[in-house]
Amino acid sequence: MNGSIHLWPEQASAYGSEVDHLVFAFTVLIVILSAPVFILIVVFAVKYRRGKPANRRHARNRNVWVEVSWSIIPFLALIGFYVWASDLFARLYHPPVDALEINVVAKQWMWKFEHPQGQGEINELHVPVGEPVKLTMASQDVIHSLFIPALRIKQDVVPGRYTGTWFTADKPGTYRLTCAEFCGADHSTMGGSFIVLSRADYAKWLAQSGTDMSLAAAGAALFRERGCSGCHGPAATVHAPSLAGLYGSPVPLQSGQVVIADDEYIRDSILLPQKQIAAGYPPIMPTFQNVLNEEDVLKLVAYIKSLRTTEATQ
Amino acid sequence: MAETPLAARPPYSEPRQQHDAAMMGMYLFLGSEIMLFGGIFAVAAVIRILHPADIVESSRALHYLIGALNTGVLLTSSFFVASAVEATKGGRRRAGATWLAAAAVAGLVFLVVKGYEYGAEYREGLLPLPGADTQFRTAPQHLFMNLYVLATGLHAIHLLIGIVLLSVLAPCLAFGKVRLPDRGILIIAAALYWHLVDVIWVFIYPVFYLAR
Amino acid sequence: MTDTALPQPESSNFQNEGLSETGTERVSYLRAGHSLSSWLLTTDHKRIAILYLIAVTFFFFIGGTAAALIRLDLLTPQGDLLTNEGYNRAFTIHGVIMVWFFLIPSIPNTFGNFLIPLMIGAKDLAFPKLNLASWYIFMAGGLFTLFVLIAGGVDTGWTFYTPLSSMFAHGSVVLAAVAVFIAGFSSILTGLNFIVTIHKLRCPGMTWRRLPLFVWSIYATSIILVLATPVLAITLVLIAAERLFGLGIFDPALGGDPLLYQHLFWFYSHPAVYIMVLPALGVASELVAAAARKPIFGYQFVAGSSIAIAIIGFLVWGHHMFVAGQSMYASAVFSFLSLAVAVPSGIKVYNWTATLYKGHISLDPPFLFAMSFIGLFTVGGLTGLILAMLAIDVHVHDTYFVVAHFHYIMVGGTVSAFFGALNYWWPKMIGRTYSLVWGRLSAILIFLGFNLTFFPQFLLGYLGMPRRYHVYPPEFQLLHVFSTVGAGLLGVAYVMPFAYLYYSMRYGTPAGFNPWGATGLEWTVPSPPPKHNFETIPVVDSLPYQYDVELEEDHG
Amino acid sequence: MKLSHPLLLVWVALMLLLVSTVVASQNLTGPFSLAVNLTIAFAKAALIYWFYMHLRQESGLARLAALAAGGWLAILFLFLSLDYVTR
Repeated sequence: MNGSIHLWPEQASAYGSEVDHLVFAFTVLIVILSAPVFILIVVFAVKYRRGKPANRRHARNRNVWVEVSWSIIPFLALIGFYVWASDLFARLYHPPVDALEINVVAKQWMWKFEHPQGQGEINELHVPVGEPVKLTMASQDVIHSLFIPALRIKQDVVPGRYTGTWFTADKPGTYRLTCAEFCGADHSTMGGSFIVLSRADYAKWLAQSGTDMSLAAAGAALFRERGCSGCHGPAATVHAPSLAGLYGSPVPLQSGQVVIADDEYIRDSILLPQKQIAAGYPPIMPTFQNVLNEEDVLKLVAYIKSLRTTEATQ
Repeated sequence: MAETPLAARPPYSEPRQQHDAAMMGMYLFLGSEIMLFGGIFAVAAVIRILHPADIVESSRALHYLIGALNTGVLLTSSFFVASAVEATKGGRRRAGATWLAAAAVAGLVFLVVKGYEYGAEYREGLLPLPGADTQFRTAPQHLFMNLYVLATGLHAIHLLIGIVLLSVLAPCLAFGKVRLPDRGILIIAAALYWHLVDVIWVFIYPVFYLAR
Repeated sequence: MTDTALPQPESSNFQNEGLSETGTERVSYLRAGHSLSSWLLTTDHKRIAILYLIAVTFFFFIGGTAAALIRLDLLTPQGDLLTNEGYNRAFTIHGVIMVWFFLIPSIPNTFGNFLIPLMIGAKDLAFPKLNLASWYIFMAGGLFTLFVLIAGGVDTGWTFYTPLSSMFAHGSVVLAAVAVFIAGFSSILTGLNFIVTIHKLRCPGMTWRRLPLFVWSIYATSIILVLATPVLAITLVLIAAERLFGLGIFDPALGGDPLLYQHLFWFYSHPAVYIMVLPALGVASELVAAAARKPIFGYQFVAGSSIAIAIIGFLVWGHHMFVAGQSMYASAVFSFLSLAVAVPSGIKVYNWTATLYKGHISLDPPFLFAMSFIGLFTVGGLTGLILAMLAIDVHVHDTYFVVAHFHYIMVGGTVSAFFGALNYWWPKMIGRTYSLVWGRLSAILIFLGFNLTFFPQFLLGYLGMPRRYHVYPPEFQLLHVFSTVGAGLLGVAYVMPFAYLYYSMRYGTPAGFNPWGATGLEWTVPSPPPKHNFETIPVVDSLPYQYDVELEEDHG
Repeated sequence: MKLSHPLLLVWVALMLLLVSTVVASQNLTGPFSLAVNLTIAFAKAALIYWFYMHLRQESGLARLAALAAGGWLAILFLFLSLDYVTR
């Protein structure tokens, strides 16, 4: 048995400490709200115990104003905390644009992480300290949930779409990383380490974990291999939209809507091509549902994203 | 006491109370049926939000005129059943039984037409049966047809129960097995069930056949 | 028959009434037939209540055995007792049995069945045969479920999340879905029966403002039973169909959405939490008034809050999905509405506390259970608020914090209220008194054992121990050991009431009409009540809980 | 077999609604078509409930019991679409 007893989890980000502050403050509120109940029950049970003489003359058995006030006042206090908590929460949905993008693929029962330059790792996630990191997550089978207690963040990884979260770790060290959504027989073993390195160490680690090519380059290879370039390439005869500069730009759809081409849009266009048909193009693209796995799709997305930057520099 | 026609059974003290309780119980039961089908409609709503174009394309492939015919048949059967209740309330056993039988026949007509429609859909490759040649190109279109079969199938099961119910009650009513007026509640309750099955179809029809 | 001689020399009132049988000899419902068929074919709501009591007790111990297995296994970080698969099956058995076959039917189907006609002055429920039928459906569903869970094995957890359940799990998911589906019908029929009974069979003078608060809470519960359970039924049908035929509704590769399952499931299962706890709140209201010998403070607010909880309970299911990939805006709305549930719950707790003020407080077993209920329910409710806070939920979601929270509500709340009700109405049901000393002892032990079991789990959860973990990091072991020790104590304490109550059936002294000196129509009939409850239908002419109190002059 | 006129009138109205929903669906598209067709479905359901299912004669209480499910279903649809539309 491990002798030391921990009562508070380690904490490795500014966001995490803000969550802790919220928890502390909120705990104070609920103690204030509940202490009278606990204390008074005991006091009354002693003071007015049956058979014990006491002054029991009291007012009528209802008082609307008292009742309204003890329902409304705690609620108003709660609303303040609601705003605080929701504001913190909303931040998780707005990663900084310059964040380091790491792809996560979950499958029964392992985590795969892919860094932009192509370094992949399993059940370990190395990140640089002080730099925002954005995770784009996909699941190969069931719902998983990436949980890093030291960062106080958790996000389910849902098959069929991308979910994401982001963080800035500010304390080098090794922390726990686990799956929090029940995912089958070996759910409890699906975890590993979350390792925060200094920038220099991170660069060293990247260099050590040598790789043939970056994600975008791997995507480009797939793009040719799987025949995407036959239609979407510059020399194609088929009437298919060009993908250069697509990422992040608005796409008018056949239905009249306009959507922004984000990761999710590109993913759906590959796997469920009929879902959102670009205006002016016939719906002839076949689905790649059974051909590509989530890692392949993420590579293709990385490649199409990289076309944005090449476009911009030209 | 028990011999008088309008006696309340325990735990009731008066017939009106017993009647009201039965009606209320029946309405609540029907409410639970609405929630049951509500789950399917919720799924239909969600896949429509997720894949609007696919759903419209699948829906266009359905035989909306056969659907319209069947809607007409069911609405007419509802009229028959309502007339049966009216006749029963007036103590006219033969008329009531005839209306009930007519409604049951209309229900059968619905099922026959539906069966014919399923057959036509099978031949056209619309039904998502294993091994069937499917004419749909995308997964969501398939999904829509799956849901269509589930919804119409569940509805058909409900209708079948209704047909059995009416077929049993009609002779009972005709030959005096149902004591009037106090046991007339049986006819009223069965009629309520029938109407509800009808109402559910009234929503199935536009949601599945008329998505445009 | 109310006994209002105050103050009492002893806190126990058991000796008061003795064998006061009035005038005509009427056969009690227990003696109205002794054959097995007189029980199995009965339409008497009281006998059906006893049948339910036996059934839910059976399921309680089955679910409890699974819980014991889980706690023993978690003594060591490597989980040496069970395999991963075995552990998953154990917590699935625990969850499914406890939720659908103990918590949901426990108070409504036993005490609701027994007490509602007595409390509103009726001879029986509105549809007695339907009532018996729903017991059989319940038993069929329950035994089938038990068979499937033990013989077939299901390892999805009681939540059956897709696509794990629909595509990946190996166990008998389809059969389990069918079994729970069957049991659902029992819920619907029981709820329907209660609603109609409460509307149509109240005795003359029993207006809505004179209804006992227990009846109000069962009414609110029944609304949820009738309107939410069918959604569970169709969801289970979809799961089974998905697994058998691959419909694709929850399969993203076929255009479906796994989160849709969670929406449909929690649309039922969150209100189901209120199915489990609302009856307990009703029991607590009855017990607090009887304990203090005072009218409930703010009757209207307490009654209205039950209805408010039932309605708002339907608007908050999305708080189970804050990290599931639900829209951020939906999460914000659900979070806000979840806070709103705190208002009616808070009203109840504060009003109970105010009821105790200047009362004549008895510390007999049922009242000890009631007070521990208030404490544990308060902790459970307030930690629920912590979970409703978006940013905090992101951290503690799916951890032991959640496990601790809902056990405070379900076990600390509902099970305490169940034992409170059992101790309070036992003399009425069986007509015998039991040992107050043993009763007090078990109430105290349950309270202590419970807190020792579940309080450490709050800490574990915030530390980051995910739920449904068979193998866990060694640094969490100490808190797990505390929890297991507490569970052992709790297990022993849970057996005690059944032992002394069983003993009382043989050796207890006759209870008399009204051993606690309480108000309410159920205490005006003999214990145990005769077959048709009331010789003549009573007429009510006053508000409930009219205990003698010393009022100050009303200044207006 | 004497025809009861109010019931017959309701039947005629239902048939007219059926024709109009078919016509509408062939001429409208998109959300507007859905809205019109659902409105017509609700109108039909209302006629059946009000006349055929005796809500006209029942007390307010029974009406509430009959319609409660509709209200609860509206909750389900409202919050479901809240999630899916804003996701």
